[in-house]
Amino acid sequence: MYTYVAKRLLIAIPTLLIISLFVFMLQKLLPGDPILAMAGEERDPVLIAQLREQYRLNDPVVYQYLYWLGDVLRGDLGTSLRTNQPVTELILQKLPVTIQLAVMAMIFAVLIGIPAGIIAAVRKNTLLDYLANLVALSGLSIPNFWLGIMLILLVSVYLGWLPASGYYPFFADPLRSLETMIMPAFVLSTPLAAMLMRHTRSSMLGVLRADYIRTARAKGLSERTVVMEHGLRNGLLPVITLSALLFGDLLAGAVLTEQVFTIPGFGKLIVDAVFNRDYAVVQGVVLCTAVAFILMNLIADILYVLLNPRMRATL
Amino acid sequence: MTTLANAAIAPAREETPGRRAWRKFKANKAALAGLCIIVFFALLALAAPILPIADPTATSWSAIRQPPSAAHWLGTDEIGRDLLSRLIWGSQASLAAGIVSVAIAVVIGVPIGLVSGYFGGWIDMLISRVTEAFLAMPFLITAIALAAFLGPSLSNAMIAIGLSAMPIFVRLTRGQVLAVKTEDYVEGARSIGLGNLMILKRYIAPNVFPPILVQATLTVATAIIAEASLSFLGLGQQPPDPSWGSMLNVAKNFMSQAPWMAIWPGAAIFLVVIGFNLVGDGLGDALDPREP
Amino acid sequence: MPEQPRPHPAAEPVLSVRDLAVSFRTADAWRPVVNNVSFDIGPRETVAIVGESGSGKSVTSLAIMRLLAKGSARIEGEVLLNGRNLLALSEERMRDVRGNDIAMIFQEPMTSLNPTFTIGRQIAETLLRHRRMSATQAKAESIELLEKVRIPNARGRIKDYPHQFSGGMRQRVMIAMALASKPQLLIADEPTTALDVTIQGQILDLIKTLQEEEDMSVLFITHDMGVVAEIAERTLVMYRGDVVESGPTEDIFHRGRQPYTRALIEAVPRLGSMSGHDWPLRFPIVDIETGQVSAPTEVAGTLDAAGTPILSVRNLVTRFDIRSGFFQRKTEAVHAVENVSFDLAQGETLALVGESGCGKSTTGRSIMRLVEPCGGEVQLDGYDVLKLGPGDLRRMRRSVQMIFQDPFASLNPRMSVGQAISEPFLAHRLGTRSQARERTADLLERVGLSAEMMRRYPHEFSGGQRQRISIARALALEPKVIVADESVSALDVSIKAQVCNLLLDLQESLGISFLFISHDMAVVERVSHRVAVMYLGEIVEIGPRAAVFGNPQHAYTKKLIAAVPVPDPARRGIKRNLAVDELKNPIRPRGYQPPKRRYREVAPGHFVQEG
Amino acid sequence: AELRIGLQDDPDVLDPHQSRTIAGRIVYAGLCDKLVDITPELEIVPQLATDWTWSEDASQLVMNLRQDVVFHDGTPFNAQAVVANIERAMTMPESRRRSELASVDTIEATGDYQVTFTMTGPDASLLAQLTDRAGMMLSPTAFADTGANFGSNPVCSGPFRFVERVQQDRIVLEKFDDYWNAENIFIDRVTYLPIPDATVRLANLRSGDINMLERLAASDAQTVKNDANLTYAETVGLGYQALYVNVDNGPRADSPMGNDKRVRQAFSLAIDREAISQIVFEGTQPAGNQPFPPSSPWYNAELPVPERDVAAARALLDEAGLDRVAVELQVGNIPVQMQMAQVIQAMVTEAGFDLRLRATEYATLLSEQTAGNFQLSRSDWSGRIDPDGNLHQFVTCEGGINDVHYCNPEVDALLNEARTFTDTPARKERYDAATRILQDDMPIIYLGHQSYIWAMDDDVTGFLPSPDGLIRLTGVRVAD
Ligand SMILES: Nc1ncnc2c1ncn2[C@@H]1O[C@H](COP(=O)(O)OP(=O)(O)OP(=O)(O)O)[C@@H](O)[C@H]1O
Ligand SMILES: Nc1ncnc2c1ncn2[C@@H]1O[C@H](COP(=O)(O)OP(=O)(O)OP(=O)(O)O)[C@@H](O)[C@H]1O
Ligand SMILES: [Mg+2]
Ligand SMILES: [Mg+2]
Repeated sequence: MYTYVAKRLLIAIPTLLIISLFVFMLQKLLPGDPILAMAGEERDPVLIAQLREQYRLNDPVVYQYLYWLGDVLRGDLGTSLRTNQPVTELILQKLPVTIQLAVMAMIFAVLIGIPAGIIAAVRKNTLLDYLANLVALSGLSIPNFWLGIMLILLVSVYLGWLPASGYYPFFADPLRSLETMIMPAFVLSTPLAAMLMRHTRSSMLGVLRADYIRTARAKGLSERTVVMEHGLRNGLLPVITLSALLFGDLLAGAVLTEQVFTIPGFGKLIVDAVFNRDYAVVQGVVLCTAVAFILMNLIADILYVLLNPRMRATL
Repeated sequence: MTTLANAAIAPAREETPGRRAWRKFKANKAALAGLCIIVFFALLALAAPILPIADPTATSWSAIRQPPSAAHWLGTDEIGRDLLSRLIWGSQASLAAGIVSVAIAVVIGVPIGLVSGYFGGWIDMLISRVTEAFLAMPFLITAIALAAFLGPSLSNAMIAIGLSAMPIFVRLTRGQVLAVKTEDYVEGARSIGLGNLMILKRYIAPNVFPPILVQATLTVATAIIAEASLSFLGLGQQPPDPSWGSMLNVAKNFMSQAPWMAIWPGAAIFLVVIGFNLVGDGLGDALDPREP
Repeated sequence: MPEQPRPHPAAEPVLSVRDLAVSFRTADAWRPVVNNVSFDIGPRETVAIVGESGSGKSVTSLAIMRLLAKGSARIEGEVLLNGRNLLALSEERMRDVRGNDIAMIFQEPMTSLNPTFTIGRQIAETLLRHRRMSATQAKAESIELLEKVRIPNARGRIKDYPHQFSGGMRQRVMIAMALASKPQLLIADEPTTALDVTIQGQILDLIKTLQEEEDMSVLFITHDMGVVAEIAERTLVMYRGDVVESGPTEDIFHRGRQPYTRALIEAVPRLGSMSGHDWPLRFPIVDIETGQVSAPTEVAGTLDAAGTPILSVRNLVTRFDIRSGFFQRKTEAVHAVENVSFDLAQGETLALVGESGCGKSTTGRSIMRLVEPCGGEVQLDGYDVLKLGPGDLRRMRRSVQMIFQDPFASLNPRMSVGQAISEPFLAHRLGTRSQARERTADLLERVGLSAEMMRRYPHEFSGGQRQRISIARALALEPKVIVADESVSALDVSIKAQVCNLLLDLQESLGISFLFISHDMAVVERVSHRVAVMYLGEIVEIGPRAAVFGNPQHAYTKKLIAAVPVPDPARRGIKRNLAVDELKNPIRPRGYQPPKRRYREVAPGHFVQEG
Repeated sequence: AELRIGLQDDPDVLDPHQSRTIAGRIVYAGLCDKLVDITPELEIVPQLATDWTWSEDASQLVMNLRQDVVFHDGTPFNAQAVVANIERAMTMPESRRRSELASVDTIEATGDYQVTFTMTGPDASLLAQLTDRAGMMLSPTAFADTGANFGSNPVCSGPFRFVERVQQDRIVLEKFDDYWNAENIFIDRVTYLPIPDATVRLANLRSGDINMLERLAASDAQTVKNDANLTYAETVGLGYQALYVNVDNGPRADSPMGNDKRVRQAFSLAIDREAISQIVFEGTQPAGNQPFPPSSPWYNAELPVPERDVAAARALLDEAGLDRVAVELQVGNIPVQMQMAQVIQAMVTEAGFDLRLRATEYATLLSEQTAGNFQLSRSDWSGRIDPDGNLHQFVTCEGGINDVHYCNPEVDALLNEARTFTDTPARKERYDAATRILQDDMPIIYLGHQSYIWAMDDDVTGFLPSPDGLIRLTGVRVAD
């Protein structure tokens, strides 16, 4: 087990190096001069020259990359060009928000997508199946901002049940924090729920045909036990890997939802940073989400192996 | 002695695999409905130039953000253009974005996944690491960077979306290949002297595709919406030409004043997504000889 | 169907099936699959249902348990358990019957256990469900049950998962699970078909013993008349959904009236029936309509023992590394094939026998270089096989072909059989597509199928037909050698006979040499010229068929021969008392040097390993 | 009482010498006092300075300071502090105020509470510069301490002091009890919440989560006006909306638009500015044709906003010998900008222009514009209080942001001259003359002027809209 984890972490190093290269190249790929965007309306030439020097933009690209990598390895992600705040601090500030949002969204997605997938599989080609599909796919195709704004208008403005937007730190006031997070997490979860539903359905359809399901029925177990225990444990295996991928997307991909609900998370941070060409922030945050993503995948793989005794020997 | 052997078999059905799949597909009402939806929108897209509809870019200062009416069946947008016409013309860009990007993702991703899973070793190591790195990058960031790199145009946006969606197909395919390649029939294929290419093409590929089909039909939705994000960044369909995604983007600002602006393109995306998923399910069943 | 006298007129039957009929929904109509099946099972009685594949045996048993999908299957008639009609029960009540009054064991031990639950949990589940035990009680009881089915170290193993058990042990776990609630009736649906003979012997012994201990009735489903003779008091013969004959097993065996029954019985290979025959002998074939038995003919004159052998194997070694530890160092190796040498002459059949995991398949696969051997030499039709480059290797494969153990798994499910058979022909560029089609049609005819079946898919054929398709595919390249890896083991008797006959026909007409891999001694005796016995990767005895069977020298050879079921009802109740040992694994630490082996020549050409 | 204000963006670094966003300036209105302030009528009035005098030639400025002011950290405010601040703004490498103070040669403390600015040449616009960030006074102790990191904990002398900031979430200020004008401050706490989505910002106001918002979407103006529970406030800003025509910046200037002023005039004539104001901005943003809004004293009334005249435009094109003119317009990808661009596109098409739109995001637009990689570029200028700030650097040959590379010595002469006057009529004369020339050469096609729109719930009273778009909190009350 420990060696497995250690080995996986070792393998992650080349991945991280590739990611660092990607992240760095972003700066070179995107058009637009970061310094101009920073210099302000007047674009003072002295300031511009000074900024170029300060951010080593006059050095050859390779050196820029190596400098940056060296700093990163020393734990220094640089400072935001826009706010002068150290990127590490920025990340620590937003990480709890992002994680809370992602975890809650994932919980919603799992709570909606997996049962829907199971029902659709158990009742394949019945009205219930079509209905589950319809609802799930609408979750995928209704744009997040639309759903978000509709919910705000309905739940906050007309009904006054939940605050319209904003964020409250979880540990300061858990209840209030959850309250503000319910709507965004739900909105964020809808496309994930759809994907989980579709993949759960497809996987369960395969599993329910398996011999051991018949064995379980022959033991006189209730249909519930048969499907929910014998079927689900096996049917969920492929879904675990997928969930990790989706969770990874959540960390950085919640831009529109964060914007609509004004949640200070990673998604908006990254996109704002991209628009402002605040590369230190882009690089730092993407690197951070990449690490989180790799960790999630590791956890998913371990979970997969734990739930799949045939693989346990590899631990 | 053949009397015994023929005892337990179903009545002979003699038809080519293609015709057989089509027959099964036709019998599947849901799949057929899905196909009708897609064909309907595809026809709309193709017929847009000859349909008796308004010019999708013609503005009318006197008819701004009007609700549906006899003159404008679906209403008008923020500068008085006919939404019906824009919806129809927009289907060109949106369907293309959905289909072409997914096609790119599949056509590139699946073979890479096949090679990675089948050959293993350092090729697999390399591909897996790069794929993982790609996956770890936020989808939109990758798409933006690629689109910016390739230059702004609808076709480049499709390439960018396709490439960004590709890694997940690599990963999915690889996982499936690992399972399929231990099957006896793969060894059987080797034993009759087939080369790796043939084995990959004829024995592995057809048996890995069901989850890929599911993912592909889901990705159609992601791609249509991603096109909107890119066009919003000036990297996709350029104004004033419409796409459903960019129509939605604009509608976002008029959610309370002109809700219909969001509803039509939203509904169109929804229908197309449903269509593709139904067709995907039907196709999966129809192509599987084991399904009756 | 004539009414049969009951063997225990005094006792009320435990299960009484009356006019059971089952049909399945097809696209447009209900297709009847089982018609008017009626029978009784008395207390402590064992009733067997036999019949070829697809005759409706499983469907009958599933109908009794009401395990057929509701929407797609229709069940008519009556199933009375102690007088209570199961077909009229609510689903809720029926669940109380399943696993409690009636328990069931299935054919596929490999897939019938849930791979993600410990076996302890899977057994306890029944106890918790039907016997309302506490978790600790259930655990204790599970251990007891595992001990009852002779699982060594039961206490330690309840936390293990199915994949950690061998096939035979899994089947024993299934039995333990079935016994958990002390059912009145055990339905065993081909519980041994997938297992090798020695294990099959153990399982049959076990069921007999447990039946005595637990006072249960058994409904035993099989297609193997040898097994029927060993276990059943009464027998039903099913053919295409109908019970064509039923009665006490002795009657069926000795006085069977239906030609079909006779065909089944004739097809059973009997060990020792070959004494006096010098050459392989075809199985007798019974015409089902008339009941006429065609006299089996010998396959003479194929053997060209004098010429250079077509295949010559010297000191073949194949090992699989087991890696472990952080750096995946090779720490151990499976010595799957160790120092194996033999020759195969033109037109000869050499049988390779041995229990599961002893390295038979690996030997065959090494010869074809489907796995890379670690050492040795293989000369095949002039090729130095182990030294070929990729291109030559592919050409070499025209000379040697393989028929796989599991015909279903070895055919691509998404490829029509026509495509599958013409594939090698086209891959080696032997002709155009239309030539390939002609040839495929020809091959199908030759293996006893019809050319119209070309467009069908593997799952649309019966097991025997699939095996013929595999054979047709192997023949497509006109190979000189065919490695037949357990190619008849999974087939039911009548089909097994047909396939064997087919192989013999082909040998006679084409002069093909066979490396016939099997654990079924009776079949081996019938079809082979020479026999090699493998044990833990090594050949322990090799020699002419008559010598090995007539005068077995090695202890292991003797054990194999003893495990073969004897199709004689008179021997029912006799147990073999086979040791219930686990399969040994030829896993050795890295750097292990196998001992030098010496062989003693017992008779001309008959060698046995010493030591 | 607490006032919660919804901002459109998250301010950048909270150091007046480094910052460059409107959102930042709004926060400074609560946090930092300036030497001088402006009234809604754009009159310059005392704040930290009590009075000032210009030298004859507008090259020296003497200011007297308030004596009852302390910074939030207790540091007293005096001439030394002003000197330190101005020098910081002029010399700190990260400073973005350098160009605003470019004309200052030296600053000296000529008394405990008096400072003297000496200029390199005449520059009457300096006073106006000091009404904004260049004139904001930060605690010298604080910035001596934190240097360029001042923004993470800004210390000024305004009515509120800094409490905390969470990026993209909120900035919290608290009433400063030692404020010199504390009796006119009626709020205890201000929270600025960046809520980028206009619809959501309004929803928050309506659900009571905030009390006030800035930059209401024009499309929501009517809704707010109709809502009895909400108050609407609007004022025309100092800046302008314009199309920049590349006349001489690199090879892309070589186009009919770049080469021939008649084509530019035709383009301008083809645009219905009033219609744009109505369609895109619901009339909230007035049409315009000059760098100053028609309501401004600097507006040249002899050149009123022209009516659309397609025939005249056509005639001009014919005169130039052109049938149809193909031209590309780069425009920011903000929806409103896109909407405006598409409206323009529709309008000029009728006059014979084939206008292609290229949507880019702002960072790209900026660098393309600087690099001359554009034919027409659409961007806004936020505006300066002094007219010089809206004109000089854009059209003078050496102008710092003259991206179109327009160069006309006559205009240079007029605009430089205007700087030397401190009295309005004399300056206006120069500006009028320059405007006339620019209207003819038309390197920049002015379209209209931004307005600032606020919405607040009826708990908020006493708010005075100001053309610089700031939210001044003096006198504002929030009912509990
Ligand atoms: N679920 C089903 N739907 C339709 N037809 C079925 C189904 N299950 C079985 N059949 C058909 O019913 C017939 C009897 O099948 P059954 O499984 O009882 O055979 P069997 O005698 O058990 O054969 P085997 O020895 O191969 O197990 C076969 O023709 C089979 O194709
Ligand atoms: N690819 C492989 N990697 C590791 N071990 C293997 C591999 N293939 C076979 N083995 C091991 O080699 C030994 C011999 O296997 P083989 O398949 O040759 O047995 P067999 O005699 O054909 O048995 P069966 O009758 O069950 O088919 C077994 O212990 C098996 O576990
Ligand atoms: Mg069966
Ligand atoms: Mg084998």
